[in-house]
Amino acid sequence: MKVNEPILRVENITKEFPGVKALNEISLQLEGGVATAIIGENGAGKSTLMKILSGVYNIYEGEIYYKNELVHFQNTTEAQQKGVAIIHQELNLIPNLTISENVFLGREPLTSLGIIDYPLMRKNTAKLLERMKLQVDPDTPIFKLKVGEQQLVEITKALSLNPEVIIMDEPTSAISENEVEVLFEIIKDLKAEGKAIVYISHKLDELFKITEKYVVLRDGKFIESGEINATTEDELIHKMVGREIIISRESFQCNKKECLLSVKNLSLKNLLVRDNYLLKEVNFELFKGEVLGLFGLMGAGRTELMEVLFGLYSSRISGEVYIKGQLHQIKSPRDAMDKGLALVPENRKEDGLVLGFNITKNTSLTVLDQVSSAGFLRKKKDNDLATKYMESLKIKASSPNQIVEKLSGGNQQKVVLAKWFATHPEILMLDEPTRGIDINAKNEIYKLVRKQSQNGLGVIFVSSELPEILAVCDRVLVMAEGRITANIEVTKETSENQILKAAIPKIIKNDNA
Amino acid sequence: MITLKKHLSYSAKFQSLIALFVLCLVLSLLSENFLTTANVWNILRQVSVNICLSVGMTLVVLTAGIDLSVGSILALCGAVSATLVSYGLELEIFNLFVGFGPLSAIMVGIAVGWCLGWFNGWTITRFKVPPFVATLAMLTIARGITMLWTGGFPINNLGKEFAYIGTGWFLGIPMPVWITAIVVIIAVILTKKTPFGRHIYAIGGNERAARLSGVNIYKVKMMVYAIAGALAAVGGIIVTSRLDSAQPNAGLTYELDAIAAVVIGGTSLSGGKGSVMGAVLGGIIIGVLNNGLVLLNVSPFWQQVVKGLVILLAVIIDKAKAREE
Amino acid sequence: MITLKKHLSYSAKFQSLIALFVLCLVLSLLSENFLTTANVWNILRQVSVNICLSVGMTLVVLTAGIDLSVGSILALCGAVSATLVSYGLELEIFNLFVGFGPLSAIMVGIAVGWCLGWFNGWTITRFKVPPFVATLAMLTIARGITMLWTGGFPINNLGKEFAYIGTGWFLGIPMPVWITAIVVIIAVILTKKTPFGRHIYAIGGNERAARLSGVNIYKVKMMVYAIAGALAAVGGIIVTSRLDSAQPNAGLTYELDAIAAVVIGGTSLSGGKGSVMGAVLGGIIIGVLNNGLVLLNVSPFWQQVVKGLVILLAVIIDKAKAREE
Amino acid sequence: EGKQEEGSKKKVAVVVSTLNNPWFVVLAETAAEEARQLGYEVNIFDSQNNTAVESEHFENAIVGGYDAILFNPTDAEGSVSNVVKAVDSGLAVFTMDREVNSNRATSQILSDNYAGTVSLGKYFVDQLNKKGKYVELLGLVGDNNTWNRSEGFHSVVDYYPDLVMVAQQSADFDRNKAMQVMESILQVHKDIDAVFCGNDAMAMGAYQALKAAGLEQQVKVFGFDGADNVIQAIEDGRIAATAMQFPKVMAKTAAILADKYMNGEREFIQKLPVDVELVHPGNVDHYTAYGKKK
Ligand SMILES: Nc1ncnc2c1ncn2[C@@H]1O[C@H](COP(=O)(O)OP(=O)(O)OP(=O)(O)O)[C@@H](O)[C@H]1O
Ligand SMILES: Nc1ncnc2c1ncn2[C@@H]1O[C@H](COP(=O)(O)OP(=O)(O)OP(=O)(O)O)[C@@H](O)[C@H]1O
Ligand SMILES: [Mg+2]
Ligand SMILES: [Mg+2]
Repeated sequence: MKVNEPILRVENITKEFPGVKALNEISLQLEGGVATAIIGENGAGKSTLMKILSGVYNIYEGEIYYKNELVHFQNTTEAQQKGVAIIHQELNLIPNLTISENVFLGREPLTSLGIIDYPLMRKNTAKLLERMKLQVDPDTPIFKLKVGEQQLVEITKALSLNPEVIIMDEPTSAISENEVEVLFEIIKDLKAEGKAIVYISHKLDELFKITEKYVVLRDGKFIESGEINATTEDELIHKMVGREIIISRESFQCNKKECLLSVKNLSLKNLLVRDNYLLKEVNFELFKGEVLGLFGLMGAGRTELMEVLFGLYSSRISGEVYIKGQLHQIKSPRDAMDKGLALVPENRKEDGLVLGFNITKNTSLTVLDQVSSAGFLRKKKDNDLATKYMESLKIKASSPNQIVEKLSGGNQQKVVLAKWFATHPEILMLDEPTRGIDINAKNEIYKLVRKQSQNGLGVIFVSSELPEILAVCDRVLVMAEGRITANIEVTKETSENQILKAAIPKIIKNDNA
Repeated sequence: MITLKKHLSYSAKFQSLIALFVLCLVLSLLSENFLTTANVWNILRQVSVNICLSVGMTLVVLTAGIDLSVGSILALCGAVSATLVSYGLELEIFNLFVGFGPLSAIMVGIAVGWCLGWFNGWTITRFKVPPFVATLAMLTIARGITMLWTGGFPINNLGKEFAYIGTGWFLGIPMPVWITAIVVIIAVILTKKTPFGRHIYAIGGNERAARLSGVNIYKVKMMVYAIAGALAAVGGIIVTSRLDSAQPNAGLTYELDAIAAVVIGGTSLSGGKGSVMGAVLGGIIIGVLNNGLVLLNVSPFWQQVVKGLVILLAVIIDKAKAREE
Repeated sequence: MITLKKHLSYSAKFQSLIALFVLCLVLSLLSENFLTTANVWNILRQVSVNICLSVGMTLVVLTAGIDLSVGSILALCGAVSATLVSYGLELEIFNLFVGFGPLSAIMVGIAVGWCLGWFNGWTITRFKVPPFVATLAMLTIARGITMLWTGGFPINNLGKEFAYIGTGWFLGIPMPVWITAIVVIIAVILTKKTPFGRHIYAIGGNERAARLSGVNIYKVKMMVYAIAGALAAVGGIIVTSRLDSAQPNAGLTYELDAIAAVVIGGTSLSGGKGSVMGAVLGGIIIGVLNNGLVLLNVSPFWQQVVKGLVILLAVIIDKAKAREE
Repeated sequence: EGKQEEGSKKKVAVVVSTLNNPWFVVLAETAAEEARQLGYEVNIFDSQNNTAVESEHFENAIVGGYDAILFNPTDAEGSVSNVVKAVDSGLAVFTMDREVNSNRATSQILSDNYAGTVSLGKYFVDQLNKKGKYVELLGLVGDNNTWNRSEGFHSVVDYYPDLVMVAQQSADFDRNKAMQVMESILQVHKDIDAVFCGNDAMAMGAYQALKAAGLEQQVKVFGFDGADNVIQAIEDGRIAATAMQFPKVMAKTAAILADKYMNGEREFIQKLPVDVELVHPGNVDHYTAYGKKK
């Protein structure tokens, strides 16, 4: 049933940015009814290539043929009209506009009076959301949605163009299992309709589920391509990284003597709904040298829990937090830091980084006293700190002075990690730390986390990916609807279902609050 | 939940309503002359000009821009219309004389405003000049041209018809109020119901995203500044007609009042958030305040102090209200 | 590579250098009196006040704020120092009289400026009042208080020592220039070399991230507005001392000049990007322009037009320059 | 007479073109004070040199139930509509200092800026012995008093070809601006003999600049208004001369006429000129700030 004629053909694409050759003589072709996986490490050039294909960058060398016709998209609109749609790696939504307004932005349906036909727009959006199995009102403003929900809206928006070529740049980085399933269903449909799909993800297992072909990029160069089921995960990793790496869970024992953190009956009011709680009577303990996993479906309340512990919403909480045995009121992030806490937030662009700063300034922002003496900043100390972490975390950038906005998604995430490792915390809270990070870097982070924990660091590791939970954690807490629903010791025998079961909310509510 | 969200954004939109209400309540208790129909019309007539400017300013601010030139454009366009209506236009080169009726003179005035605003938009989009600088430059330039045009002297005796715009009544409502009402209604529809309007919000909310969604940022911005200019001209014509005289230094520092109205109305200067109605309320608050302080016979020096404090208070109340929800 | 980046950020920081250079070149060709030492000191003396304000404004703008109250604070603090130095302070209640020497009077003036600025910061951080509104309120309030304090009359005959600050020379350099130079140097070190400065940029760049990185946003903001207030006071004292008289209407619309200097200097009003040196250059550009137009005896009518056009041109050149790199 | 029992007090509004200049503060406050003396409830309105603001004040005054307006107009023509509005709604309007080109005003107490500058111009000419270079500092370019004064001055001075105006700049009636403009002008013309300023604030500013340049002896400074520190300055020879208008006299007269009106009188002289007197070292001891010594 597959119609294997190339819809889009790319020849010798080269793209340079000041200081980096992001793409170097890349050629590939996309066939209808086929999902092609583009894989590569952070900074390999995947997003850049996709931005060229979708008209975001219109300055490049090389040719693009759309259905054997030479094209050079000047802007995204041209690409869309041709039939190339992209789901960007970073969200591109207008916070204060509603879902339907965002989905149809720039293509609003009009009534005979020349004003927007809201009923129609709403109806169409609702249909699309239906297809995405996303139960929210089309009139909800975007800023009220969680990261995951926003990602789904992005996908909806791309589909609403019903394009011939659909580029998905890490669409699953922010959404959890069941949404992924929905997405895969949709991709299958699209393939059946003979559309060409580009699928970028660092979650290799997904590629084997949903794609037929793969293309490997490394340092902006084309490495090789082929049939996905003619290869294995390890081979792919090898091709991406250029060397062997083994992801193994060596068994480790942390002796639960010293209790670093103990939370008693912690509750958090919901601002938006009277006597509704985002967190309800949360109780748990974190021990010295322990890596505590925190699993849950999207919207379980994990981020809120982390943020509360880090001193946000201090006015809306009840319950006690004991750090090393004594009771503490944590009023602000500063407070939390002084007490040895660190939080790598879920949303690196909004909460993690000052995008206009370079790597150096972002890294030292948490520890300016460390890099200054006599009250004055010391440039050398500042740079050394950054360079040190760029090496240890393998951050790919032209120099410590590179503006983080210009870094690839994954490298940005590493900078966030760097600035928190720099504070030498006793309790490290990681909210989805491996989101958008390549397999190699993930492994680095796992190793780092383990190493730090061996030296007595207590880690809370929030993740929506069971494999990595099982890979790094000694123990896993499962959350659903703001409650802790399970507390499971991780051993060789621990099964994914066991954890998943606890994560499923008891009563499936239809509103998202 | 959904209704709640609606409610939230609603009360956010009409933030300053409470403040206004409280203000009026207090004033009507303190002075029996405040809540008279005469005074209500009086206030509305007085705020009409500022509201015209504020509406234009809202559009600009929603795109995360700013327009400091409205005051000067107001003066220039007022002067142009006045000259045309009272002297007509003389083109030496073709030794040709063109007479103007009030309406055509007004049209020209508004056209001039549109063009000046368009020029603002052009420098801002074409040369990436920060709106603050571009419009600040226009502030000086337009004022200078006004001086050159008028030689520093007012232009007077503009005739009955022209005066009607500013001083006349229609169906028991003052003309300026009519004009402003129409402007506001159009602006509300424009911002809330048309793609153009949504694009304004989109640009202010996330310019990059708007561009990637295929919004023609340049066109929208040009339009917005042009409209602001045209509305400034409308204001200028109202002022001129009310005084039956075009003052070369009319509209000095009006830009501040206009921006104040916009911000008090809950529109954020970083763009994307806010509404035309908000600006209207903001404008009315300022007008009511000015009027009230006079009725209460507060001495001019104290007036400034009180005015500042009240505005501060008004906004604080709103914020508190907004937060508690 | 790195050198290139350095070069870029450098030329970005000193954007307006080219514009200034061109301007000076043209003027020195048009008037032989322009490039004389006398006139250079003259220009520097004249821009000193605006630069004091601009430096404070830069800090505020870097945090994505704005301060409209500097002009009024300038007037009030000038008046306060002047009264103290010429009349001293009389406290009826304790029937007690305190005399002030110039220095102590100045100290008090600056302290007042600091407190007013601190109040701005307080309303902005504590009550989440938008900076524009908070400082606009302060603009009216401080002006009102000045009028009440002086009764609308200037305060004259402030004595030799006090006059020295504004009119004296030290090591062949005018005092106002010394003062401004010191202010600028401190500000540069503060912004570039201290954690506080880094925090200012961080807040402007991404407030949430800064907060989550343990930056005490409130403290930093309060400080910034307080500093702006104190520097306004310094400006006020310079003006007062130069005129040997405190004018109740001093500093009207100075806030616009200050912001203009900041923005022409390449600092973005959305915060996080820019530099003190930029503002200094911006201030000098404006000063040179004013001076040049008078030297060339351009008619007052044309001056405004020319001024506007030149500023526009200056920024356009920079932008073009910046883009091509 | 003019005394009413509390509560039913009649109300008088003092609408003044600006309070950013001490001269007008005196005008406004004297008028207000006098009216209070006569037993009226008084309020001062500041038009901020803006005729639109002025018309708002008039509307508010009409609504606020005032009975008379002591009025210092922002503009001879622009203020006409305001006067008419007020008179039509039964208020009495007495203008002070500046004229309104309308016969509807109840009475106008005027000081003739033009005539004042003419006499000042004459004095200027023979102080310079009909020859020399001078600089003129104008007031606000958009203000018609600026031009009245300038024209009055030039109507005399321009008859003398040897009196050359080397620079004419605006300093917005502002002391600081005047100083800065003067400083810059002195960069080009160090050899001037005199400066004519549109008001006393600018005169003092110009003097400050000359002093800084060490030219205060050589250059004669002429002002206009009769502000206190200028009278002082003329006494100790820093300023050459100024034209004294009599704000206090005008204000008092206006208040008294208003009181007459309240007590039923309706016949008033349309225009009541209060002439502007030249103040120079020769006669300065007869004068004090804003008026004559008693
Ligand atoms: N606008 C830009 N200016 C300068 N360099 C850039 C810019 N955008 C990307 N780069 C550089 O180009 C290279 C490729 O970036 P790209 O975002 O395509 O990587 P990626 O494959 O998408 O990585 P990730 O998997 O982390 O998203 C990186 O080295 C990045 O630093
Ligand atoms: N601004 C908001 N508007 C509406 N609901 C919200 C908002 N913020 C949080 N919530 C609700 O609070 C709960 C917790 O959300 P949160 O994102 O912390 O969960 P999470 O497990 O961290 O999800 P994710 O896996 O996306 O991080 C969810 O039910 C979410 O819908
Ligand atoms: Mg990418
Ligand atoms: Mg989360």
